[in-house]
This record gives sequence, C-alpha cells and structure tokens, in this order.
Amino acid sequence: MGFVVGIWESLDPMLQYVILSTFKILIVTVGVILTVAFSTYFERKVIGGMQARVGPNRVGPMGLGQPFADVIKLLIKEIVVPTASNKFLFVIAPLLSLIPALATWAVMPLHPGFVIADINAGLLYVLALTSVGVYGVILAGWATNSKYALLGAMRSAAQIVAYEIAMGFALVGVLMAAGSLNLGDIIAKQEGGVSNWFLVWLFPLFIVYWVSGVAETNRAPFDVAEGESEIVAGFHVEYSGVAFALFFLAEYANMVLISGMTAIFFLGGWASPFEGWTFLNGIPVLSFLTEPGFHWLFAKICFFMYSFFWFRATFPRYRYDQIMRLGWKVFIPVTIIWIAVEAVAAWANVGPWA
Amino acid sequence: MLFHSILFYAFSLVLLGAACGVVFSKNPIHSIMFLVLTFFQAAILWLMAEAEFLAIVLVLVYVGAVMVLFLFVVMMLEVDIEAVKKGMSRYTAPALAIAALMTFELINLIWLRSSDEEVGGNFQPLPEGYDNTKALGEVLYTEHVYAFEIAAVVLLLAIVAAITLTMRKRPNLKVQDISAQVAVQAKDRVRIVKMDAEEKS
Amino acid sequence: MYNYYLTIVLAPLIAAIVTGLFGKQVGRAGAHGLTILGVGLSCALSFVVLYQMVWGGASPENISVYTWAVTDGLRMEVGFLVDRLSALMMCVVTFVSLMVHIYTIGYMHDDPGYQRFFSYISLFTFSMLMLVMSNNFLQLFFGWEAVGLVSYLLIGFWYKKETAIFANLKAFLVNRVGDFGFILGIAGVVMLTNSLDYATVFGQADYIAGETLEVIPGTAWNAMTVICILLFIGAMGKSAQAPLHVWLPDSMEGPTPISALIHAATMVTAGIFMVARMSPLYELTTTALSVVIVIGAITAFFMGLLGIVQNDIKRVVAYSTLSQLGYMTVALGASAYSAAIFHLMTHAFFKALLFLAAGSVIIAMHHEQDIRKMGGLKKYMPITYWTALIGSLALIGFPGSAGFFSKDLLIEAVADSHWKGQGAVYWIAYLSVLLGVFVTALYSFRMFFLVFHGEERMDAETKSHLHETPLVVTGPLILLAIPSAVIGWITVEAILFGGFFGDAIVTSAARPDVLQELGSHWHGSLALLLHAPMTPVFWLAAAGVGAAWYLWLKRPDIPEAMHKKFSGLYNLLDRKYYFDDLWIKGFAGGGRSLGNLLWQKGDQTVIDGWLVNGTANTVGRLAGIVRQIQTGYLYTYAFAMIIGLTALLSWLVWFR
Amino acid sequence: MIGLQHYLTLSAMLFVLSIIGIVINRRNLILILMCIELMLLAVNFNFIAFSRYLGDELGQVFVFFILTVAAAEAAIGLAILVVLFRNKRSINVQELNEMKG
Repeated sequence: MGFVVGIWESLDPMLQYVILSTFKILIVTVGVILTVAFSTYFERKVIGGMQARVGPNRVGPMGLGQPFADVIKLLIKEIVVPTASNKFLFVIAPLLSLIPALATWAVMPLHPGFVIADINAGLLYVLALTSVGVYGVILAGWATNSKYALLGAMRSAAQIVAYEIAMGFALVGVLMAAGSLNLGDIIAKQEGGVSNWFLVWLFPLFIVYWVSGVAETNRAPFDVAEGESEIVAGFHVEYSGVAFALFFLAEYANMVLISGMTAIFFLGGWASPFEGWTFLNGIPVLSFLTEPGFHWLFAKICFFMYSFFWFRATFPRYRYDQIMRLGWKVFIPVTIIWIAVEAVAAWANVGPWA
Repeated sequence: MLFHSILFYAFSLVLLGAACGVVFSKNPIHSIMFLVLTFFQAAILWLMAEAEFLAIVLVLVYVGAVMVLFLFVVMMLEVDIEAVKKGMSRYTAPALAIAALMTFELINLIWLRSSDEEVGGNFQPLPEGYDNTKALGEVLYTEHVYAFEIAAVVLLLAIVAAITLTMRKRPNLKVQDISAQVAVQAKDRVRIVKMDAEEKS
Repeated sequence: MYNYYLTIVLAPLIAAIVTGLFGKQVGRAGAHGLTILGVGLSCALSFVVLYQMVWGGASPENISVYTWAVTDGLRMEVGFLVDRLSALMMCVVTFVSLMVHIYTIGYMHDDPGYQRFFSYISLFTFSMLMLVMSNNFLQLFFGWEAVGLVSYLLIGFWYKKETAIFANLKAFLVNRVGDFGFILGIAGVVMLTNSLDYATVFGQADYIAGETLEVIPGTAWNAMTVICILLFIGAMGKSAQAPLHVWLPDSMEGPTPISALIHAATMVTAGIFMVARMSPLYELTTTALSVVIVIGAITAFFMGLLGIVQNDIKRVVAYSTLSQLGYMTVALGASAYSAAIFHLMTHAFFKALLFLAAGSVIIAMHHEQDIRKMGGLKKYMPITYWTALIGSLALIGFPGSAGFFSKDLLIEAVADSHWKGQGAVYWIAYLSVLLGVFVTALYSFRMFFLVFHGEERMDAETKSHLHETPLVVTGPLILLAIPSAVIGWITVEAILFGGFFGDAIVTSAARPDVLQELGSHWHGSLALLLHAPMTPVFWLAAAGVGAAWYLWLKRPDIPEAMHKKFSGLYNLLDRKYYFDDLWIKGFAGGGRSLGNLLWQKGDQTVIDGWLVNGTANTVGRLAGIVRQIQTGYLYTYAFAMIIGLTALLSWLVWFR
Repeated sequence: MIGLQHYLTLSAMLFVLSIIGIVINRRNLILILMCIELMLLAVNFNFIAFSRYLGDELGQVFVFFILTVAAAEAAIGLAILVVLFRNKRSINVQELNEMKG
C-alpha cells in the first residue's frame, strides 16, 4: 500500500488530477450504468406487482440476472442500418443521446465532498446538457428516413424543447433560493432538516420540475414520442442491437439523472431528512440516519425511480395537444408566478433565503 | 501551460474544421451538425478564456434551442438535397481570392502591425475567488439594466414575429371542445326507452 | 331708388334663370310670360328712373351694392352708377328688349328651343343692364363678357346649323381679340390708379395723362393714349368697327329678333356707350381720339358700300348697322359724345324696327332671305311696308324723322369739330360721313324697293301663302315706328344742347366744344327742318333714293351690266374687301399652322419626344444598365458588401 | 502562451470562412443563415478575447446581447424562410431573384 502511495505522490500534480478524475468518472459511469441495468429489473418488478404479476424471476436469484441477460442479448444482435438512411447520423444518434445523459453527472455532488467537477455554473451546465439531449432523438428520427421515426422525433423534440423552458424556470426559482449556481452550494443551503428543503418553499416549482422531468424523458404518461399504438415505436423504430441498447440506456440514464436532480434541487440531495434528530445518534445502528451521505441521495433517487414506474403503470397516455397545453399554458405560468412570489418573499425576508 | 496551448490549438483546429464543414457540406443536416460542433468548440474555447457563463449560455441557447430550430426547419421543409447539391456559384473564385486577401490582411494587422507592448500581451490571471457569472450578473443588472430590458423586448418581438409569420389557420381542423365534453350529462347521451315486452310467437 | 335699380337688374335675371333651368315646367306660355313680365318690369322702372332723373330732379347716384373681394387695396365690387347717360341707356335697352320679347312670341312660334331662347334674351337684358349701370371697370367687363357670351349662344342658337356654329365661333373669337385689348386697358388703369372705380379713376385722369408707359422698351408712350386705344380696341370688337367688324354680318345666322336686339340696337352699342362713359379719359388724348375717328370713318363709309351688293335682307341691314356704328364712332372721335349717344338712341329704335320688319318679311316668306326672290310685298303686308318705310326714312335721315335729327347734327358736329384745319383726319371723317349719307340711302332703298315694289319674283308656292304677320309681330313694329318717327323731334334739343348728360360726359376745356358751337346757332327743331333742303346731306340722301329707284326699279339691267363691267370692284365688295379671307386664312389659318407647327414639332417632337419621353428614355436606359447590377441574388449583394469590406480593410492596412 | 492575438486570429479565420460560405453558397438559404451565425460567433470571439484581455465584463455584456439578438434573428429568419418555402416550394437561393431590377 505504501508503495502505491509513494508512486502516487511522485507523480506530477497535473497527472494526479487527470488520473483522479478518470477514476471518479469511471466510478460514476459504471455506477450509473449499473443503476440503469437494475432499474429495468426494478421497473418490471414494480409494474408486475401493480398488475398482479410476478415480473422477471427466472434468471438468477429472484430474476436479478435478467438485466444482464437483456444486455447480452442486445449486444449480440445485428445492427440493421436501413438502406435509405443517413448512415453516419444513424449511427451517431444513439451516442448523442447517451453522452449528455452521462456527462451531466460530472457536476452531480453524490456525497459530501465527492463531485467530479465542482464548477460555479453547475446548474447552467445541467440545463445546457439536458437541452443537448434532444439531438439524439431528432437525428435518430430523421436519419432513419422513416415517417414513423420522423413523426416520433418531431413530437419528442417539440415536447422536450417545450418542457425545457418550464424546467429552466423552475430551476431559476431554485437558484434564487440558493443564491448560487453551484450544486454543492444548493445542497448546502438545504441542510438542516426537511423544513429547509426547497420542496417546502418551492412546492409548485418542485411539481413543475418533476413532471417536466417525466416529460423530458418521454416517459409515460408523456410517451407520445414512442406511442407504440400510433407510430410503432417512435424515433427508434429501426434501431436494433447495441444501437437500441444505447437509446435504452440513455433513456434510463436520463430518468436516473432527473431523479437525482430533483433530489438535489428540492430534497436536499445527500442531506438527511432526520438531520438534527440528535437522539438518533445515540443508537449505533441508526446513526447513519442523521448522517448526510450518498445513501440518502440513493434512497431519494430510488423513490423517484419508483415514481416513474408508478406513473407508467397507472396513468393513461396524454394526447399530444394536451401535453403541449400543459407545458406552455400551465407550467410556464405557474413557474413565472411562483418566481414572482419568491421574489416578493425574498424582498420581505420571509423563508429560508432571508 | 503547454498543456493549455495544446488544448487551445486542438480545439481551434476542430473549430475551424467544423466551420469548413458548415460551409462546404452538401447536406444541410450535416452543416447543422457541424455548426453544433463549432459551437461546442467555441464554448470550450470561451471556457478557456474564463468566460464560463457565456460559454454555457452559448451551448444552452444555440445548441439547445436555435440549432434545434434549424434542424426542425430543415427536416420539415423536405429540401430536395439532390437539387441543391449542384455546383458553386460563379463568384467562387473571386470570393476565395478576396477571402485570402482578407485573411492575409487581418493576420497582418493582428500580428505585425501591433507591437507586443500594445495588444500582444497575455491574459492577466484573474483575482482569487472570481466568479464570472456573478461578475457578469452584477454588471448586467446594474449598469446595463436598460439594455437588458431592451434585449428582453427584442426577444418578445421575435416571438411575436415568428408566430405571426408562420401561424396559419387551417380550415376543417377538428378540435376537441373540452368544456363541452366535461359539461355533458348522462341524459344527453343515453335515452332509456320503455317498451312492452314482446309476446313469444 | 336703390330697390328700383336692383329690381331692374334682377328681374330679367330671375326670369332668365327660371325659364332656362325650369323650361319644361313653366312651358311655352310660362316662358314668354315670365320673361316679358321681368323685362317689362325692368322697362317700366327704367322709365321711372329716367323720369326721376330728368324731371324729378334726382341727382346721379353712385351705389356700391356688394364687395366681392379686396386685394391689396384693390376693391372688386358690384355697384351702380346711375346718371342720365345710364338711365337713357337703360330705357333704350329695356324698351327694345321688351319689343323683341313680344315680337319673338310670333317669330319663334314653332321653334323647339322656345324657352331657351327667352331665357337667353332675358339673360342678355340682364347682362346689358349690368354693363350700362356699372360703376366700375370690373362690372363693366363682366357685362361686356356676359353680353358676348349671350351673343355667342344666340348666334349659334340653331346649333345644328353648321354656318351658325361657324358664325358664333367667329363672333366669339373676334370679340376675344377686342376683349384682349379691353382687359389690357383695364389692367393699365388698375396699374396706374390701383382702383377699378370710375369715380376714382376719373379723378386721377390728369395723373394718368401725365404718365408714360414703355410698352416697347425705349419708346415712352403717353399712358392715357395707350389705355384709351386699348379700351377702344375692346369697343372695336364689341361695336364691330373695322377691321374687327367681320363677325357682325355673319351673326345674322341667329334668329332675327336677336339680330334686332343684339346686333343692331343694344349690344353693339356697348362700345359706343363705353367710350362715351370714358369721355373724361378720352378727352385727354387727341391721339386716341384721332384713332377713334379714323376707324369710325372707315367703317362708316366702306361698310356702307358693302350693303349695296348684298342680297340677303338681313345682311343689308347688318351692313347698314356697321355703317351707322361708324357714324357714332366718328362722333365720339369728334368729341361730340352727346351726338353719338343721341344717334345711338334713335338708331336703336329705327334699326330694331328695320330688323323686325325684315323678320316680318322673312316670316311671311317662309324663311326666305334673298331679296332677289322678293318684290311687290307692299300689297300683301301693309303694316310691315309702312313701318319699314318709316324705318328706312329714319335711316337715311329724311327730314323730320328721328334719324334726320341725329344724323344731320352728327354730321354738322363733325364738320365743325376741332379737327377742322388739321388736314387728313378731318377730311377723312367729314367726307366719309357725308358720302356715307348717299351710300346709306342707296342700299336702304335698294333693299326697300326690291322687297316691297317691283315685280313679284317669289315662287308660286310661297306667293299663295303670303299674308300679313300676326299682331305680336306687327305690334312691336308699330310701337317702334312711333319713336323712330318722332323721338328725334322731341328730344334733340334737350339731349344735344340742354346739357342733358350733365357730369356724365365731359369734354375737354382745352378745345372748343363742338356741340356748344352748334348750339350757338341752334334755332329749334323746326328751323333745322326747314333748313334741311339747304344742306348737302339732304340732297345726297335724295340722290341716293333716286338712284336706287332708277337702278333697281326702273332699269334693273344697269346693275347687271355694271356688275359685269366692274366685276373686279364687285368682287371686292362681294368678298367684303377680303377681310374674311384675311382673318380666316391669314390670321386664323396662320395661327392654326403656327399651332400645328408648335404642336407637331414643338410639342410632340421637342417637348414630348426629347424632353419628356427623352428624359424618361434616358433614365430608362441608364436604369437598364444599372439594373444589371441588381441581380436579385443574395450572394451578389453579399459579394458586393464583402468587396466593400475588403476595400475598407485594405485601406486600413495599407494606406494608413 | 495563448493570448489575445491567438483568439483574434482564430476569430478572423472564422469570419473569413463564414464570408466564403455566404458568397459561394447558392443552394440553400438556411446555409446563409448558418453562416451569419458563424460570423456572429467570430465577432463574439473578439469580444470575449478583449473582455478577458482588459479584465472588463463589458465585452461579455455585449456578447450577451449579440446572442440575444442573434437568437431573435434566427427565429424570425427561419419563420420567414418557412413562409417563403410555403409560397415558393423552394429555398434555393438561385431561384430567389424576384427583387431583380
């Protein structure tokens, strides 16, 4: 061990930084991909339970091997590239979809002190990258050269762009409350118990952000972009094999990302809901409950992931014009009004940002 | 610092290459994608100039919104790519000549006509704890607040103009009347008719 | 009296407007009833006014009725100057007009334009009254032009007749020539006095006479002379003095009542009246007066000669009118304004009478006007015959008739005028009027004999219908015959020697007053009458009548022979001294070819071709070249911009 | 050491490239719009570089407004383009010469 430390310390600080960053990136990426893999299992179990079915239970204990089976199946499948498609874009589109979903994790504070890039404009960075995610969808739809794909892409793109605005406005409220664009600062601002979470003070914005997040990821009930019964499977109708796997991965990565974001922005991220409940510290087993840490963030992400599946199992699909109406005519006004309310509150020194 | 220079040259090369791609691509979609790449490179270079706010805004606004709009339009218009692939204009040669002259002159102006004492200096290191976003915000909301408001009005104007230009009323468009649907009552839909039971024949 | 004046003027106007605009509604009877009522009222009130002036002791009135506009101190007004001169004119105008109105009922009986005609003549009465009652130059000019307009309308009354249209155009255009001079004269007056009012202008007459005008640079002319000659040019046009007389004979194309009213009795005398009215101005310039007298003399003699060869009954009378107008003008030139006005008055009566008699003959002859196709009408139309005889005798100056007094004294006045001893002008004037007497008698009785005596040359068809004309025609004849016979006897002393016109007519103190000289050996009308056989005038007239009798009744072959022998002279007369040719082919034709030249070469080629279209074409061609630059292609414009940018940059880099 | 001149040079090259794009392109109106965006980007580069060099945020404020205006311009330009396409069924620059003199 000392040997390793010795080598490490002999390295150039720049090189140290690079190696450390790479290491962090690897951890986060692998973690995200694993989360995605198991969330598919999770989803099927949840929906199965809700629909009084069992869900996957064949591969491995309790069917836990199912995600790996799926991955292997997709990896060994042939990638069919349609003849009239634009080959380059067809191939690059899934990547464009996945990269922003993974890149956003760079600014995510996962644990106190653990963040790949602690940048000042973290929130902006998040916004910027989420807005870039739309390219994969559009290009996939267009490059396929199929009218179903194109229609799906158009629907999806319009929907994403529309809800991005509501999301952005909701985040304006958050950054006003936090007084910073740095995600770490935002979490720090929410420390001190549930009452300090922005969830309380920015509840409408929380709802808007969360629902917009669902819409952003094209998940049910906003999944008109895929709308199996209408346009087969939307923009990725012609994708198969690894290409399809990447889209799949991107979608679930986005879901995890949105869950994480919501947790960070409104639920205090890695902050503990029992913070300040000092009597719990006396109990050795339960002391982790008051400790801030990754486990709280993970728990919150799991809750939101569960909500995703829950929505999918219970809500019927929105019609397209209703989606647009909700985005433009409900969410945006709500956020604007709440920003105004918030501004008045800040001016009057009411609330946590006083 | 060598690392920094290498990065600058690398990104600059990619940027110029992408810009060439924008200009010389046959396919407008490719052009757009190259332009997106250009913007990304520009954003990175701006980050290197420590204008982080604008760099991210560039990505947010241009890549996230404007270029999506371009993509949308190109896809929706179904431009006949084969037809527009033909040839360059007869101004190509003189344009290239003039461009070369211009480049030469500009570089001449930047590198030879200006002494290092005047403009050739390096960027000064920024003070500790400098927050670009914060600094920009402070300037924007105090000194230049009127200009900021005008920018907002310009955007509003653009929204109105774009909608006015493109909106058209389509005849025979079937639209749901939701209030009518909500207001409907059972007796409007179902009529219970009392009939005598028929005799078995 | 103010109300009287307004009524006198407005009654005919209202009648004219109602009849003209609502002709259909008022009908034929309504038309003549209304206009006769209007003119009759006018006439009656005019006589009242005259009575008040002469016997009632009313003083001349100068009333401003309405100020139309004031600009730079120049007042443009409607106003009345009523003194004995205008009162007399009013009476003459309205009386003759009334007679003509009545006569027209018969003459125009079958004409479809009945109401229109009455409207016109009523309008004419209004215009003429405005002219004579005016107290300023503007209103004078208004009346001047209005009578010209009505004259134009009436000459062309039968607007489907080509000759009538030609004649009315001719009258109009020739009058324009005169009016041009007239308005220049008025302009001269305004320029020098900045006033249009008679009284003001006359008050400054001495000042005008002292001024000079440089019409042509380097020649200083007396302002008064210039103004008076210019005004007289207007009078020449209106009163048909040579060489602007050419319209009057042609105006016989109009209906006969019009010839009587306008072209004999009233309108043509407007010039005479105007000069008389302007006597305070004319008296200050002998140059202008000599122009007046020479023009008058030429007209009096030479126009009379033309009457001898005319065969159209109305034209003969028309030429006699010209001749008589010449007489009046001569009198004006001789400063015998009263004599001129006196002759104007008597002439109005007997000339109207002659015209109406001619009209009566024409009615009877079914609109046949050629005297060669008449003859022996005496037994068919006694009233017309006797009235025409009275008129003719008055015209030639038969002792005792109205014409005798006026004409005889006019000639006396000319003989005694201050031109005596001044050579050519005097002799031209005197000989013209003297020989004119012979000529007048010759053509008058030539016509008279050819129409009423001798063999009946009309065709059988016409002959079978010959009968005396109805009372509406003969009535005015009789009513006009009475003053033609006696008015001279009654009024001569008062008008000529009694200072009748008072201040209205001014004669220069610098020269002997002709009429005063005449008055110094005036012994009453009877004495003059008895003295008549002793004068050359009487014998010349008698010779004229005798010659007419001998040549056209006794030996009709002699005129035929002379006609052949002196065909050159005959042609000269028949072609009216070629004046018509001069005007139509010379001036009008020259004007037209000049116009054509300007139109085709000047306007179409130079202005339209070179300037207007040439400019447009040049611009168009230039634009066509410049247009090549504007390709409409975006990249062309971008390229242009970039070239500019590069140039700017190059300048920055290399030249600074 | 990367300094002001490097940024300016990059900006100049980008600018010239966009100019070439505008002039030689005769196929597609959208490309012209894109070249204009490129041109604005080049201008923004200058502002950023000078702002950094002078240590003054004013240059970045300018960039901010240029971005605003460019976004508005792109929106309206594309709207016009859509209308144009609706009417003419073409956005070929060579067919758009109705303003020809």
